Amino acid sequence: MDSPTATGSGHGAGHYVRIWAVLLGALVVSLVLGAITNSPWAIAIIFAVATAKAALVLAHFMHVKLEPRWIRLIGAGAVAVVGVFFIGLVPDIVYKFGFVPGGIQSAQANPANTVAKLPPDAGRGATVYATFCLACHQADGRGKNGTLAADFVSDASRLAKPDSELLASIANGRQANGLSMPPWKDALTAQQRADALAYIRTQFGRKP
Amino acid sequence: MSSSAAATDLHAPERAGDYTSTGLPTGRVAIWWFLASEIAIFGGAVACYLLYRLHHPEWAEQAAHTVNAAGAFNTVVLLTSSLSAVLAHHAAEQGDGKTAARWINWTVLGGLVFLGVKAWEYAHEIGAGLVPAKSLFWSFYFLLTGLHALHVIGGMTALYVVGRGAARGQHLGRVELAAIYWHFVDVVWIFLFPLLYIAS
Amino acid sequence: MHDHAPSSFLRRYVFSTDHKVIGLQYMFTGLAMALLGGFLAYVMRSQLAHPGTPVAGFGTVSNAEYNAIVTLHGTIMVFWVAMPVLVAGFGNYLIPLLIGTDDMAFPKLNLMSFWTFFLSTVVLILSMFVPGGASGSGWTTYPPLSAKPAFTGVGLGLDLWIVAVALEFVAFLMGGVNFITTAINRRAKGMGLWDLPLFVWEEVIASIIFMLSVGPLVAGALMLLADRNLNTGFFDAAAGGDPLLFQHLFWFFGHPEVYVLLLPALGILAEVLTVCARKAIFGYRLIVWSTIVAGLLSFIVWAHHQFISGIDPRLASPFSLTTILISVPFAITLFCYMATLYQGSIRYTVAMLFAMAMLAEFLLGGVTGIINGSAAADIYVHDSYFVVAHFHYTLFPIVFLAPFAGFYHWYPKFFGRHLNHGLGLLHFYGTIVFFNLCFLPMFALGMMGHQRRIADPNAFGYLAHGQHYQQLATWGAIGLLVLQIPFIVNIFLSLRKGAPAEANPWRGTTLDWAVPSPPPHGNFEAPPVCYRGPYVYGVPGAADDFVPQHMPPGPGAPTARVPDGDAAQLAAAGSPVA
Amino acid sequence: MLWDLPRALSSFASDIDRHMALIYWICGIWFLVAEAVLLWLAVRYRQSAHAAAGWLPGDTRSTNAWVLVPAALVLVCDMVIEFDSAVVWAKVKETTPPAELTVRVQGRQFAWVFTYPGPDAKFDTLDDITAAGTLRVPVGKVVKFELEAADVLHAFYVPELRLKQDAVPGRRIPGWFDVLQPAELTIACAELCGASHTYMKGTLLALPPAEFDQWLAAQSAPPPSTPPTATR
Repeated sequence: MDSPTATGSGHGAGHYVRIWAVLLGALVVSLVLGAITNSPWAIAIIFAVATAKAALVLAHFMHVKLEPRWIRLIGAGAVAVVGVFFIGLVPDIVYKFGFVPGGIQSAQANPANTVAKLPPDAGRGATVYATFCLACHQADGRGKNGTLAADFVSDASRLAKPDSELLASIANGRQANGLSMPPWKDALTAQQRADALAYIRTQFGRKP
Repeated sequence: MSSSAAATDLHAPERAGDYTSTGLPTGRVAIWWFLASEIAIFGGAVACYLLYRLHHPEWAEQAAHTVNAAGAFNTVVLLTSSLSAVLAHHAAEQGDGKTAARWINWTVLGGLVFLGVKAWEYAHEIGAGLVPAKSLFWSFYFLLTGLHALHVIGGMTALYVVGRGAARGQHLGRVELAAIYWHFVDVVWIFLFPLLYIAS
Repeated sequence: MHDHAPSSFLRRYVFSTDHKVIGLQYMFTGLAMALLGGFLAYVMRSQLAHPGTPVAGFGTVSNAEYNAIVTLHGTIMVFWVAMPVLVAGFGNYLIPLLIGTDDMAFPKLNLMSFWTFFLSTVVLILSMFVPGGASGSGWTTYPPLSAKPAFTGVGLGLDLWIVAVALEFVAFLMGGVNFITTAINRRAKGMGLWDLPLFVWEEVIASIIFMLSVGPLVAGALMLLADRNLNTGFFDAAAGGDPLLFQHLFWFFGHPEVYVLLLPALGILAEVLTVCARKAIFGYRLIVWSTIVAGLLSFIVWAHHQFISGIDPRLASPFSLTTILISVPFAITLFCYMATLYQGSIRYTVAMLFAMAMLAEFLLGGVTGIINGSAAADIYVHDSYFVVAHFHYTLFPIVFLAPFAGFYHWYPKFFGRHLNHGLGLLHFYGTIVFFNLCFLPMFALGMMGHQRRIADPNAFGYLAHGQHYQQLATWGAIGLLVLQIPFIVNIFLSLRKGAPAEANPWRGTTLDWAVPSPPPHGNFEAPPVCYRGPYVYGVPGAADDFVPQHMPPGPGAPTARVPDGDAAQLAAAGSPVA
Repeated sequence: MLWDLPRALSSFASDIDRHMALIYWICGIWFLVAEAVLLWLAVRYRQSAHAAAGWLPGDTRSTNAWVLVPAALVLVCDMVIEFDSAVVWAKVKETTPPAELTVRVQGRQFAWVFTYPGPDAKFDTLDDITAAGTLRVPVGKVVKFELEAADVLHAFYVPELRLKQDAVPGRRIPGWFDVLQPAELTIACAELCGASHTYMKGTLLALPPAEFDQWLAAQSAPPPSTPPTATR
């Protein structure tokens, strides 16, 4: 019941050395080609050489030729799956529908907005808070008692900090005890950030 | 996950229930399936690299910083160790465990040289500030070559274990399986070399 | 015979290389994780029914905890319940028995695969108790949300989640190699490919689909880990990467994965339906070929999860076409199963009840898949509760109804005892009633426009009039969980008190019924020889209404090999089919 | 099911509803027929009513037809649905009718920010008008939007308009909608985007064209003292 082993093909050691020499030759070819030119043709030839080398190793070293057809189907199937994956992604990853080469400019990034020209005003701050801050800090400023965001009301230390420190954490974002505050310097103008802080101070108290 | 756990052996089936419905030793059927899953992993990573590469032609100048000489030398090392692996398998196939073990040791040595050159390359690149976070090309470079190096280490341990068994004349069928796995690792490098080094 | 049976307790039960012990280890790990997943579902549903009110047994659910519960419920149910129970549990136990061999091709590799899976379970549970909490980016873990700890506030928890899922993939790669090589190379003498029971076909095709589709996602998991810890930019648009790449990587694996779960369930169904209806499966080759075609098609449908997620709109129609096309092979399989019941003599064991219920419920799941599969309709239903209802109507029958059918069917074989029929009926009717009560309202929620994964439906005015659906679904979920208690009691009670079961309690034909219950270490006294196909029931001229596969041909035991001629003529001829 | 659908307020909403109704009826009938057959088989061939089972392994041309014919019918229904789907999808997602107003919609962690091009009708110029939280559009007019995401994935979702489109960082995804009657609609986020995903809301105000033009004019003529800032 002992199957004709795939290697019982009578290859002498010399045969393998010859294959090895051919492989080295192919390597030299692709190295030389790679060195002298950069044209897409050269790249295509280099990959063709690489594929040929792989085929040589498969056929002579791994003796895949002597395996029954369905064994070769396994490897070919895996390569086909990777091919389907590659082709399926070309439209999205290479041609990228809707790609913005320069990257997304955030809504408030134009230079006029980096300095707060007016004194902070809680009235304007209320609208900024309602749109951007309420989702986490909630209307009552408790941040669902500290589970979603800082709790201004019951955690006195939060608003006890000076304005400069609070403005900095609004601008650059902050991560503490499992909560993460996104940075707002790209999304809100300096004026809006100052107004929002003024609203928070008046609404939830604790002037420093 | 080497195939050293393969139960069957070319020459002396160990257990009564040990026959093969297809005539092929089960170990060899298993190694091809294992390579299919490896092709899917490496293929997926290389496909992602190629997709990004097609979108970023400017990576070519970053790829120029890869040390082609080291890559070429490593290719020669792996090709040679593939030769020694097939000679080991050739010897094992004729039942000569001793010679097979010697060729296997050459193959493992080839793997060590490869890893040595790789380590030098990594040190040289990291020294020059070319770390994975530097740019996406380098992220892929370290992902692909790192994953390949891990598989070289895996292949070397498999070869070493099988080599020790072969020296004592046991499980000679496994030499062929470890050799097939090593050739696969070599074939992956045959594709990685032009992708990362030459294409610049 | 098999080498000496292991002696010490450790070798026999904990680090055993016996495929039966490993199969049961997988199944009971899956059962335990199912209880955890069920508890998470209960907490999620209670929060949805009454947002903000503390949940009994958990306390107030914060938003970050809600996201973590959503993520873990999905991850546990798909990777730590469906895969171990369906693919590895039933697969490990039954494949060697059904093909008449003593063990898997690589027992030591099989042992390594279970303990790698066990390690992944430990890592996942660990990820729930590290600072920052468990992963909160959905079981699909799309970057950029999952790519930067600052976006979810979860640091180590998400890294451990990725490592756990990657380890689980490695475990099932090892298991897959074992299943495929065993089924190919260790079949009983005389058992050709067309004599394999359908369960073995389905498990092998499922393993092949899994092995070929998981590769790219293993690379994707490494890239995501690198993005999180080495701040590489694989999925970061600013660094030149592309968030859509991970979605493609994930769903290129994700959709074949749901077929990796469906096929073993269809395999269990094939075994239970034929034995209990006392009839040969209808269209054996039709089912095998349609399963293979569905396996091939499953690799080109993945982008139907991404119709509106920013991919090129021109990609949507081709993928919508392939998605709707894949319903044809599975329609053929389901029609074949129904045709199997025709002219049958159905014994309503609890296993058969669950199998029929699986068919009935899965039909609704499959039919609603068409709405999700059509690109235009998906514009509205994507990421809504309609999708949640659709995939629960497909996944619940696959992950629970089919394994329940399998468990009631093979429990006598596993443990040599019968499960209590009364408790079984209570479990069956309770599960079906409360399953429908829980998930039918979600179709209505979906049509109403209720989006998925939101912790507080009260935040949206247009959802207010649907809140009673949420409460109804929550009662359904609670009922469903409570009605699993009879099942768990039944399992452990019947170990001691169940009526003793003989080798072939349901009078089945396949080889798993040819070994004593529970099977000894080496399964078969002598390697069995297979003389006929797996489902020889009701053949005219046979001594009994079933002819086991291993019974040598004789006057009362026709081989019933159906040449390509018309079966009706053969039956009419009345002569035992040589 | 279909009766739970919210009002259809955009021109393509009725197309999507009609398409869903087509699928609902085709699949509904198939579902009922299949369940009825299953139930009939389960009752008719139970053991007490039909003691001896027959030998019908199928796998012959004539018996396979019992299964292949219904499968062919399923294929035909699939094609009908797929054709109609392609038509509606092309209308909604692949073509943009000529639009008077273009708005840039940016989703960020936990808020929507809208930018109008301002009088010079060009984006990224100093006269852009930024409105946060509330998007005002003229009734009955086609509005073209360019959808962006600033940090993670979000999804621009308005149920009554049957409008849903994911926002992906690094991409500016075009799309369009129109509101057929004055309404105040909720904009929700339909893609998990972090802890406060459930509170990420905006408002879509559909104003009569005159009122909208008046509002827009008021925005672009800044009062002398304050620089252009976000207002509700």
